[in-house]
Amino acid sequence: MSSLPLGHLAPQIALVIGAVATLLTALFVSQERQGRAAGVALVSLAAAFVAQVVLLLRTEQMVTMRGLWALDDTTGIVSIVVLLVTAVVVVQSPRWFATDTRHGEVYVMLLLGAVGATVVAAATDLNELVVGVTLSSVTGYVLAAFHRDDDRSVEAGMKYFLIGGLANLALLVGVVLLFTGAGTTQLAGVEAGLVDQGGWLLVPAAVLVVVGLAFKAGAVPAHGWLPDVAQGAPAPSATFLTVVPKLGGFVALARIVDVLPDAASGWRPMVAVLAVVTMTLGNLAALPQTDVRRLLGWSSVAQSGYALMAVAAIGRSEQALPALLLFLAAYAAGNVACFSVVTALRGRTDLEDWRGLARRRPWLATIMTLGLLSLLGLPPLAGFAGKLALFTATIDAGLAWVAVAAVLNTVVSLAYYVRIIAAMVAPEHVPERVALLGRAAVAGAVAAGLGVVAVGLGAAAVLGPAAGAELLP
Amino acid sequence: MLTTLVAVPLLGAIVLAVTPGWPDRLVKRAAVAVAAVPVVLVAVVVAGFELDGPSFQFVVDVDWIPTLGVGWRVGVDGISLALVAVTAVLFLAVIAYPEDTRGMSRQYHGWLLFLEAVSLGLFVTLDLVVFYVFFDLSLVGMYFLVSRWGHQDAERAALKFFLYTLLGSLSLLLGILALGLAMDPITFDMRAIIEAQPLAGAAAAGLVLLAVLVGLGIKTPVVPFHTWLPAAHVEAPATGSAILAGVLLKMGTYGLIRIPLEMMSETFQRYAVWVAVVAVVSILYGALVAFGQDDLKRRIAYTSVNHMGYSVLGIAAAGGLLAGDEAARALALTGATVEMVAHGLITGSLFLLTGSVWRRTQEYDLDAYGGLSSTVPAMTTAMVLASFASLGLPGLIGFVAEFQVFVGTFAVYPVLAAIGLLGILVTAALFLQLLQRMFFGERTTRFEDLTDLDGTERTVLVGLLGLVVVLGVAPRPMLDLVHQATTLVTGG
Amino acid sequence: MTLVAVLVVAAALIGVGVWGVLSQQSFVMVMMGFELALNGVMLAAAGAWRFAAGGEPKGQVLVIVALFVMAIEAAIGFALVVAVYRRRQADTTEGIATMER
Amino acid sequence: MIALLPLLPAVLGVATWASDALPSRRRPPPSALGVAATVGMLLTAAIAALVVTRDSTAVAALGAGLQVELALDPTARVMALLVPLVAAPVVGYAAVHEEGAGLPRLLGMLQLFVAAMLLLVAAADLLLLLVGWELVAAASWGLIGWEWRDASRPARAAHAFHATRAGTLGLFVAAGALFADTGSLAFSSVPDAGAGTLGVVAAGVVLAAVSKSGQVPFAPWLTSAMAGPTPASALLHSATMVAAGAFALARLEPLLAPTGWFGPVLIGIGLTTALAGGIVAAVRADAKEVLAASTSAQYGLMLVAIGAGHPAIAMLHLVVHAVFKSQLFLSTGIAIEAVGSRSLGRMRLGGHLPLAAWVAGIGAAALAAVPPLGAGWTKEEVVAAGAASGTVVAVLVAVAGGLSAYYATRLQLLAWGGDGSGPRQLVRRPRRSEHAATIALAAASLLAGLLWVPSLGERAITALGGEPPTGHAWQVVLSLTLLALGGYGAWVVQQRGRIATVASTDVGHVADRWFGLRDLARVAVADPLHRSSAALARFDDRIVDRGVQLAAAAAEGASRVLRRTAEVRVDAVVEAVARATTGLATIGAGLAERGVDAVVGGVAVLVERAGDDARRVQTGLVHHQFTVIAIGLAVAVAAALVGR
Repeated sequence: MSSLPLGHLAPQIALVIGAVATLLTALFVSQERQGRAAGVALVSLAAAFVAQVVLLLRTEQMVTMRGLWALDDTTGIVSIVVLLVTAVVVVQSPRWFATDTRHGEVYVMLLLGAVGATVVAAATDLNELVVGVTLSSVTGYVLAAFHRDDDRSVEAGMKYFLIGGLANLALLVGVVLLFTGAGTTQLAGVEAGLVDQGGWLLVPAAVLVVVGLAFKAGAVPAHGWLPDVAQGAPAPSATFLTVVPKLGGFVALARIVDVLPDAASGWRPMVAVLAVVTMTLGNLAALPQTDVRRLLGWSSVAQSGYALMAVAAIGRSEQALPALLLFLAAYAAGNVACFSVVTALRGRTDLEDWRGLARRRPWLATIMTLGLLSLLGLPPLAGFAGKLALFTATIDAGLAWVAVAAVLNTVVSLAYYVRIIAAMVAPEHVPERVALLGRAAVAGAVAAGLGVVAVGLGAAAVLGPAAGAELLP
Repeated sequence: MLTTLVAVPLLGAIVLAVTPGWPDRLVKRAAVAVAAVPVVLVAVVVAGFELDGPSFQFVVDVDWIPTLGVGWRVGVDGISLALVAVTAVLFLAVIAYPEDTRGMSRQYHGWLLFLEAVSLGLFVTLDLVVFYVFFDLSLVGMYFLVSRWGHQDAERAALKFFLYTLLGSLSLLLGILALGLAMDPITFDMRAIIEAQPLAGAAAAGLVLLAVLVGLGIKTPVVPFHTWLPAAHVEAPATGSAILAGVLLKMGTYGLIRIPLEMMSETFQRYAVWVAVVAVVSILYGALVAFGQDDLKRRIAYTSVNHMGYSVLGIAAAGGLLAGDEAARALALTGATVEMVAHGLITGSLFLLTGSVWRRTQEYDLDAYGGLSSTVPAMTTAMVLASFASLGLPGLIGFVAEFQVFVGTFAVYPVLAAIGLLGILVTAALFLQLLQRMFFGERTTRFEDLTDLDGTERTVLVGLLGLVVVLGVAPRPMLDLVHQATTLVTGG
Repeated sequence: MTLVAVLVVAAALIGVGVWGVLSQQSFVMVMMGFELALNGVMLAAAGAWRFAAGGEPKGQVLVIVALFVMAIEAAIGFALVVAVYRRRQADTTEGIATMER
Repeated sequence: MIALLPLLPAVLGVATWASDALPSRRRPPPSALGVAATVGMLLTAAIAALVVTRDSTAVAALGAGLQVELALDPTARVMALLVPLVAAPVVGYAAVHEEGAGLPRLLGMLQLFVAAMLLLVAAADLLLLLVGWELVAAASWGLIGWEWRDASRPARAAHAFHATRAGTLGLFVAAGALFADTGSLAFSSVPDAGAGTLGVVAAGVVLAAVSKSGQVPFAPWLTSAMAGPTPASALLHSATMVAAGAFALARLEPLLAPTGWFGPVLIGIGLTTALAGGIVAAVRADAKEVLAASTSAQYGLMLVAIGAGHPAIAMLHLVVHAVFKSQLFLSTGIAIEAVGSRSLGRMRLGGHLPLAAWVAGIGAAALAAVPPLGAGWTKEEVVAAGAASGTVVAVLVAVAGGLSAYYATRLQLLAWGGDGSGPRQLVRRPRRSEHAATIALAAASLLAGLLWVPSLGERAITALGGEPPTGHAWQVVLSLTLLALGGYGAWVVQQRGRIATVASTDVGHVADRWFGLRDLARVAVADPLHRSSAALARFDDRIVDRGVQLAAAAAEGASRVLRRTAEVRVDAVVEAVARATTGLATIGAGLAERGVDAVVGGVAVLVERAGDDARRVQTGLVHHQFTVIAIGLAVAVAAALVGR
């Protein structure tokens, strides 16, 4: 028994300490100074970021913490994305929550949520996975319902909670089944322990675990919370919740299915089917939406479907993991760009209110357009690089039919993404004045917009390490 | 060199996008100046091009996404160089041509320059993924151009165009990925793929070819994938139509040469005859439907289907055999390429002319006109010349192309070539009738006081139609340039 | 006492709980369903630890984790119920369907 | 050197035309233009003479493995000299005859016309032949439609262009076949071609030539070409457009004869046209159209000679025909201007214009092939040539000769008859230069009479690379008898005052309309083309696009359904699907109407239905999510079990 190398958890530790500090700040500063908590949170995020980068560059990939923690580049990349997204949200939050009493706790929840996501992503032990999932879920419920005196906010939180409850239950049952079959909760052991197991156990176990994590990933069948949260939750929370939990969820999903015997458990076709259903449902449901935030919510359901393609290709194509990571990064950039613009526009959400926006707020309109086109997958933006890698991996894994479905879905999705763009550039009618949420919020949006372009052009920078990334154990 | 060719208009577009407050005339001047640069660069490249040199010249190769074998690879052979040249020229003409910019001169010229960068990039790149990137971006540029500066129902037409062609380009993407994945290690370098012919004899080769053909067929377009074309053309601003017909359609046929013909020659050869049949159908169908149109712009739009049909027919003939008849197949391919150049110049001029007509009369219905040639002699002369060029009169570039296509195809598919010939009969009929209805006969009182082409319009049209005549009378330099590539492609 | 017997009981508990979740309309009853099902999960985990995993300590951890999840969800759940009720006097799922468009 | 042959008139033509663009005060007067044009044509003739004597040729690589060649064989030499020599008086005449704004355009196009023809003549390969062929057609389009303000003229110009372009397709096919077989387009490579290829080439050339030379079934375009100004018609019928067909056949006959069917086919077509054209000419009431029909007939005789293996004779007939036909057109032009109408019924100008009448008489006599005019001799030679391939041919040719005698006499009597039944006074008296032009040409056809001198005639034929046919006395007797009969018949009818100035009888009507050939062209080609194109256009709008629109509609409908199912209790799913199908059904039912409406209609149905449904499903939302999760689990299990 070697001593625990705490250094490997430096980012998470930094975040937790930061959360405590933020909480104390929020407790002791006056209502109008709550914004300062954001500063504290940012500091801890920065510290965690530095630590994470160092870990990514300096240490070789391994399973640490006595088999609990995957210190591989997969964890590193995802954690970095999580930290960046959280930072943007934190930057945008102060003005938005200014009216809520004691909103300093928002930052605590954000930080802990980020920790939860990274734990989910790094978990190589089913127990730890459940802990991480619970942590990120619980913080999520709070963030969604934070506007305690707003119908939609609490409603979104409640729905999120109820669906999450059932999904986590499914996950737990699945975990127990796996434990029953394999006799251990360590993924490495699970792989070894399940070889002699028959289908009677494997199939339900695989199904339950996948469906349980589908809740985190925002995929069918546990996708129902996404549109409501996107529409009802406070805009910054929506930004956070539509992205960060997903990042962890998909990596965890990849880690688990990777150790499941795919022939016996049939998880690959299952995931493929879920992928197709998810993207189709998301796109078709998004088509007729007239509420921009809800539309984006459905679109992020569809995006989960695309990401599942990579999961389905895990183990069949060495392109799959890099594709997943690149696509997640691209999705994060695009989605955050869109939501941060919505936030910067004080949550303007009815499509009618977006008509002629390009004349009044050309820069925000441009960022929104970039974000949407990136989600659509148009070159040279992030989304294109992501989809390119995805299609490559899927075809490489012999799942060409999924790729074809994705293509058709992309065409459908164009219809609603363009509706927003068309509304913004509509020449005839120009709104008299468009209120903004202050410089910080705009800055956040701009950062996200740059991210969209950077990930697209610098796809190599993401794919480079991603290609070397391993999926431990 | 080629990279600057792409970069200059792109930078121009960006500058125009981020610098508000310029007066419109200054914006126009700047745009024209920027658009003139590629023309000069192309001239330099043509001058430095060695006819007996390697297939691709002026090659630059930089990695972009090395793990996927994607890189910024540029280079030109005779075929692409010809297309690059016509693209540069046409964009200069279009940007210089007057158009109602609805008070958004900056954005309008910005998008045009963006489109120019994209089109040039597509023709010079040697990387399939980058090819696809530009293929897609061309849609974006054209979407904004049509939806913001188009006519009444532009929004819908633009969306239809975008949806339809995006479907095409994505289906193309699947094919491209299959090609790249078949390489080991995975790469999208055109030269490598042409060298390796990765899918030769593979089981899925047929499906891949189908995906690629559908993608390119929608863009070209060939019957029955052409239905987006008339809608887009009718609603687009005239300059947009000129670009759409003059440059964007060529992306389809150019891709047809690069990917199926060069990279999957063995598979393509098996199905070439069907491609040829589709081409002949497009030729006749396009001509007949065009003849049935009473709307000036729709009529010209459908002739594009007909002319692209010639090009596709030539390409199919070139790929129809793996060996034998090299001379004839090279001739057919040269013809197909020249047809692209010719169609670019001719249809570009025709659409610009329709723009001049529209700005003066807001009327596309042919029956509304008549006897114009007394009021607008210059416009008449230009229209007559362009029409005769389009119906393939010898001494004009259109004939050079069509003659080579048919004579070359005859060696491979004599019957199809003979049937396709009927197309040039219908084209003649529809253009002569067009001239007759607009410019001859009784003069309609409605357009008594029509003003003739102004100085700019004259200069631009003289430039374009001048090329049509010069290249028609003395095609040798162009033919030698194109032939350098086509002989290599057809193994002649 | 065999693994099967334990699992059967656990399955029964889970089934009852899920049935409650699906059938009941009141938040509180739905949450009770969760709790019940989680009890089943814990029982199954314990049984698996004892019979299948041969006393592997991680089994105990799993039981504790389930307990922890149960507790946290109950806490946050009731907080939300209170919030919803304060805001709109709704204590059943029918009450929260304003956003569905 | 030889390149100058087409180049010079082309440059002159462009220059003349361009003078139209000059400001009015700096614009040269018509007379100057006319003189310049005439001189230009004579210069061209001089160059032609030089080329012929020097026997210069030129070869140029066109790139892409194609090369073009200019060279003159004996046949072409004659044409090269003939074209500019005939053109010279015609352009001079045009300058004074057609005053008005468009004159520079007219003269310019006439010279371009000549240039195109000379290119065609000098061509030594199919590509250049094709180029010249099309350019000639284009020039004639411009000339026939010269007076574009009258809408009918551009239409007739288009008729001519289409008719001849249909033939041009033949040249395309010929070129394609030759290149596919021998890899070259030069005439010289035809002998290397296989039998099959040779057949295709021959067929293509024949098709092209027949259409160009106004033979059956393409003949009617010639008469509609009469819409053009008189000088244009004169040139078009004598030495340029129409001549191209016969010339091409004559030049290629040695190469194509081996097919075997080449000769008989030409004889057949030629005789048919000679007789049919003769009858048409005999009943037409429009002076110019009489001449047009006679042109078809005369070219029919040339085809017979070529088919019989005597291209040399055909060329000689072409030459003399060019001379007298151009003169006849110019004379008729004088008559038309004098009475301001083209109808033969209103002329009878002998009293007013005796000189013109006499000059026209010479032309008419030549048309009737009266000895001792050159035309007479060449016709006799044609008869003799025809006899070689069958007595019946000779007889029919003789009959055709009789017909020509009839219509020539009829024309002369009606147009220039001496009795006082003519108009009171003339609309416009002819100018001196117009007389000069006609007289010059008439003198030329008189001069051609020298061909009757045996040694000269024989030498002419041998000079053209042919050998004289062996004629028999009976042929001469027969044809001269028929000739006399024809002329006398016309005279008699006229004496009885029953000579038709309008087609009176039914036969007349039928003949007047080219025996229904023109209607045939309309019914069989033009109308179907228009109808099918219109129908296709509708089809394209309504049906082809339908697939896309339906797909769009389906996606839209499905989206609404699925949006419900995502948030609806399960039984609602069933209803929703049902609704979707009904919705799509209504769209399908809307196939007749425009697709847009269909989409809107279908969507409308769905929206409305979905609306009240939305109210019904507001209850227990979260439970729908639970249900969805349960369904999802089931689906997942199924997928897993099926997939593994």
